[in-house]
Amino acid sequence: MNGWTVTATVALAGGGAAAVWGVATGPLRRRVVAQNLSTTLACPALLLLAQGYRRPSYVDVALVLALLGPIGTLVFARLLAEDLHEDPPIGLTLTWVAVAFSAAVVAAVCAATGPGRAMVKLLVTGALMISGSLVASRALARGMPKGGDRHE
Amino acid sequence: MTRRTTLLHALSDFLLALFEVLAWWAVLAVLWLVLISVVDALELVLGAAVALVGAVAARAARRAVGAR
Amino acid sequence: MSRRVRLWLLALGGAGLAALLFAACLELPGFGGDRHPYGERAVRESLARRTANAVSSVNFDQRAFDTMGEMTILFAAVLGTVVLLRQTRDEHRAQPAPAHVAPPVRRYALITLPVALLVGLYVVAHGQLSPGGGFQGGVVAATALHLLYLGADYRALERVRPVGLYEVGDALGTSAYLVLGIAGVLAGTAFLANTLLPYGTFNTLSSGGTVPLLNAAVGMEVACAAVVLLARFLDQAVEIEENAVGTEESGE
Amino acid sequence: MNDMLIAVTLLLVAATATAAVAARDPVRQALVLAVLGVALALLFTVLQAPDVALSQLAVGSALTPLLLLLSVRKVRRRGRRKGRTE
Repeated sequence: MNGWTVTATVALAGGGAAAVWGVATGPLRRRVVAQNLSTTLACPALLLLAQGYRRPSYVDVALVLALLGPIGTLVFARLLAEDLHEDPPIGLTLTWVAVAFSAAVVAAVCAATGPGRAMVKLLVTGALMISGSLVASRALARGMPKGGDRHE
Repeated sequence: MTRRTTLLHALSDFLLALFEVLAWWAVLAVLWLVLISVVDALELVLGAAVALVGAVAARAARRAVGAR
Repeated sequence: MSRRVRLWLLALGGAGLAALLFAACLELPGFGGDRHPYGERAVRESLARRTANAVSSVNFDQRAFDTMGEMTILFAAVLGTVVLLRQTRDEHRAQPAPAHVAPPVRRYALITLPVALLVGLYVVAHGQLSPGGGFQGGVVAATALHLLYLGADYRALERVRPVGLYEVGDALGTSAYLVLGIAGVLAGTAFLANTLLPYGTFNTLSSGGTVPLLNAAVGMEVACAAVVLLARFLDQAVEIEENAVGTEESGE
Repeated sequence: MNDMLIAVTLLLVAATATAAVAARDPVRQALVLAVLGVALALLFTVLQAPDVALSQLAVGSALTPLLLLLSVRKVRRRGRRKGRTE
């Protein structure tokens, strides 16, 4: 019922639909990118919701997603490395768009929170999300050992 | 002479390890301070302990990856 | 019983269940209202015991017995997995070759591992204050360890993960929960009753009586259980191979 | 507006869950399940249940995909070995 939740609704309606479409259809290389995109988008949405509901403790949910979301993408990158080597992912532009959106949301929420430990927590969450998302897309693009766990 | 150098090596290794753990401990303790909402004595004690666990884990992980 | 009779029985039971559920739905409070008979009572009780997170108060105080059942289910499931996925006589272990992960990914894994571990333990410790608790934090902490497999290889993970110790931790966490419950009986009240400790100051770490201790027990149990579970799956997927047909000892 | 937010997240969950049921290949299903976990976490947060959202995130984002993909790898490796010996 305020600007924060309205922004979250719009972002989830647009980005969420794109992520679901991307992950449910098409070749594997697009699906993994869409999976990474979904977490990169959900994290700022959760920060917006925490701010919109005025519940600072909801930031913990975004923090856990910022840590575990990229780990999930790394799982796919690691265990699907063989398939992804033959057919490396494309469409990483969308990931950059989501990262820019994350950065903008973190900046806006920080400005609304004001200086203090709460702001540093938001910045840490944002830094983890952005670096995690970029590293995960790097890992998808031939960043993992090709043979998987080949034996000696 | 050689014994002295090995002793020195052991000492420098120990100091490096101590430095690594202490650096991680400081970073993680600050992170704990950022995460919590109310600061009191119990929080500080628990934060220091948990940060130490994290620091030891960080060094163990780095060594496990480095030694091959 | 013939197939026909069985189908009729199933249809009858299904129709009865559907009718009961429908009748129950008619009596439910409206969607999204801020008044609920159970909610009001639960919140009143949790505030009386100075637990800021009412969900934790329900899970680890008012209905702590249910949580014991859930924890035991996880324990039994992991036990079953350990038995099912053990290395059998016609299988052998093959060491995987060292893997070469891109340097930024490896660096990210090494930096994120302690951070995720700290966040997991933070979530466990603050279950009585903010969203989270033993289960959530335990899973986060266990996942953090496996960054070593994702960012390097299985050998690196094996170096920092003595599975035996985690099995002991799993059992210790489960028994700690039971011991805390029995302590209530010995103190003269009831099993898992929250009367052992003072309730403390609202919204501080030491509030809520036994809730933080039960959270810690569950956190330990869940973290160790997840590590053991994943260890069995990783062993099977990465190391354990069947011996070639006809040879008892494969000499690879 | 809050109703709108609930409607959007509910639709996301419904669409992803349908896609997860429709996927035949376990690998692709694991990908859809990971997204379903995130969508469910959003729905729980919107319905003011952050504890459940945290549980869903903890289990659904990394642990479940890892278990699923490890099982797939084991099955594939066995298939490959069988193919070699025959």
